[in-house]
Amino acid sequence: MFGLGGAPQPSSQQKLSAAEAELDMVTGMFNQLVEQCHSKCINKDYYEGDVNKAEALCLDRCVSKYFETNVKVGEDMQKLGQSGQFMGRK
Amino acid sequence: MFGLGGAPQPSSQQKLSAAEAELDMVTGMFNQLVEQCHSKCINKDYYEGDVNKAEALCLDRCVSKYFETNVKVGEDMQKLGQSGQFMGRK
Amino acid sequence: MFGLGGAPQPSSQQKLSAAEAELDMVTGMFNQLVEQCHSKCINKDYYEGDVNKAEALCLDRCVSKYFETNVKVGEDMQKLGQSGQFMGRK
Amino acid sequence: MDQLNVKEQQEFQQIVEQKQMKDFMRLYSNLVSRCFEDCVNDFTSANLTTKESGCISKCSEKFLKHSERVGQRFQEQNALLMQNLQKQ
Amino acid sequence: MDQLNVKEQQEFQQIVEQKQMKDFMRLYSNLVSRCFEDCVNDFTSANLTTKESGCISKCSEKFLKHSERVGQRFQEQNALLMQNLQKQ
Amino acid sequence: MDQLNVKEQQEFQQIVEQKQMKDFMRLYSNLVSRCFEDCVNDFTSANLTTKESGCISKCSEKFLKHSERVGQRFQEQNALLMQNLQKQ
Repeated sequence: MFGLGGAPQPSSQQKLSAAEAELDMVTGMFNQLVEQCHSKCINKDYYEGDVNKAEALCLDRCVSKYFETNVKVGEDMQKLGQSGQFMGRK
Repeated sequence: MFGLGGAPQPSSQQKLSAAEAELDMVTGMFNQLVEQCHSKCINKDYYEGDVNKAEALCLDRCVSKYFETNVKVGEDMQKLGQSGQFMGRK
Repeated sequence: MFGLGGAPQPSSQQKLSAAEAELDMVTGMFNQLVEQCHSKCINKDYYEGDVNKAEALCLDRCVSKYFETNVKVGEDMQKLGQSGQFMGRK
Repeated sequence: MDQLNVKEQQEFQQIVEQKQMKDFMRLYSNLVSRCFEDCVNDFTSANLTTKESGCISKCSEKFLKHSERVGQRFQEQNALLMQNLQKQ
Repeated sequence: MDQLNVKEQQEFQQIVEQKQMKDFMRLYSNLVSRCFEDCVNDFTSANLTTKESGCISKCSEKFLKHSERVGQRFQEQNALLMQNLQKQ
Repeated sequence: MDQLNVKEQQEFQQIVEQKQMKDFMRLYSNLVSRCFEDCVNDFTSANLTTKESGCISKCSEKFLKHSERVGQRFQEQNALLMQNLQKQ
């Protein structure tokens, strides 16, 4: 999803591991998105089983802003890495 | 636990994977139950190391209600699936 | 980390599994430490991108107290195990 | 993602299927936990009250519809993101 | 669950044992995290106070007794559920 | 930890590298989730406001610096703990 991957001739095992890690990240991101937008947009009184119009509109914007946040965090991390301000966690 | 499984002649690997997934689900459910009932029933002032009588009674009912909730959610999901109101997540 | 391991002649697979479980525990503990000390010490108004002096001091003490808690919980569990007050979860 | 050959794609497909089973189980048990948390707060009896039972039904229906909608938007945004990455 | 043959049962038993080790470690680190969260709130020194230390002991003892009781009820309810499923 | 021989150490190194990739991805998506939670609360438009955008930058920078500091202290304390265990 973010152009990960790298060594010139990776083995089958490495490619599968990378693909699996990528799938896990996309799934993980989706799950966090579902949680965050539920907590930001959904009324927890449960008068109704439907997602109402106001909630639906909020959800659409929530997903859009979440993706923008995702891209922004990626850009910020790159800048921090290049500026040498952050040395890497390990 | 919920009668999962399926294809007529599954391989050893598939059967083990299914058994492992089932074990993970039961364990996961137990862990969530422990969390939920702790947050609903246990006084966090920690005057004492014992679970007192009121807490113990609350815990017993909490587990019972959690199982009932589990069965109810399963039934509701089946109904929603059959009525075609919910299309499946993927 | 806590002197786990055991059977006289473990197989390669068992040794790797144990080492992996140990790594997972240390990583898991580190992640929980990061969460806990963030919630105890870091101001979430985000006026600044830096960790200020008061926050840094709080973090250092937080890590120290977390390790002390870790050791204490280990000792308490051993005492409870020996006194037979707690039968083991499984 | 590095390109996978046919054999690798098949193996990957198996991994995906195993994960989908786990995902479904996770969805299910999270649904139970979430709706229990939001709807059940009376421990004077060992059985669900009518009110709690109704709340649980609406809670799970609403969560499923919620995650369906979020899933649709997620796919759209993901497709957009992929397009933009390929233009670069 | 599909029926497992003897060899499969042995393999499954190994998986179960590995998971139990992980479960124990998870229990342990969750206990540390939970009791730290509930008991430690004073960061004017780098060592636990007597009060915090006592709170941590009671917190972990109580959580272990709590999860033991929940575990007993869980097994009872699970057995009941299995019986009901087999009657159907 | 039981002693690992050279071959086992190599296998273990591979496991460690795979986990580091996963750890990085987890850090990344947790950063997104945390900063979204703390900074984004206005859903009258589909785009981030200037204020939200600034908040997100500071939030991620601060979290990375925070976890770097915690990591340093963690290693020091861990080394101390290991020394004490070996003395016993």
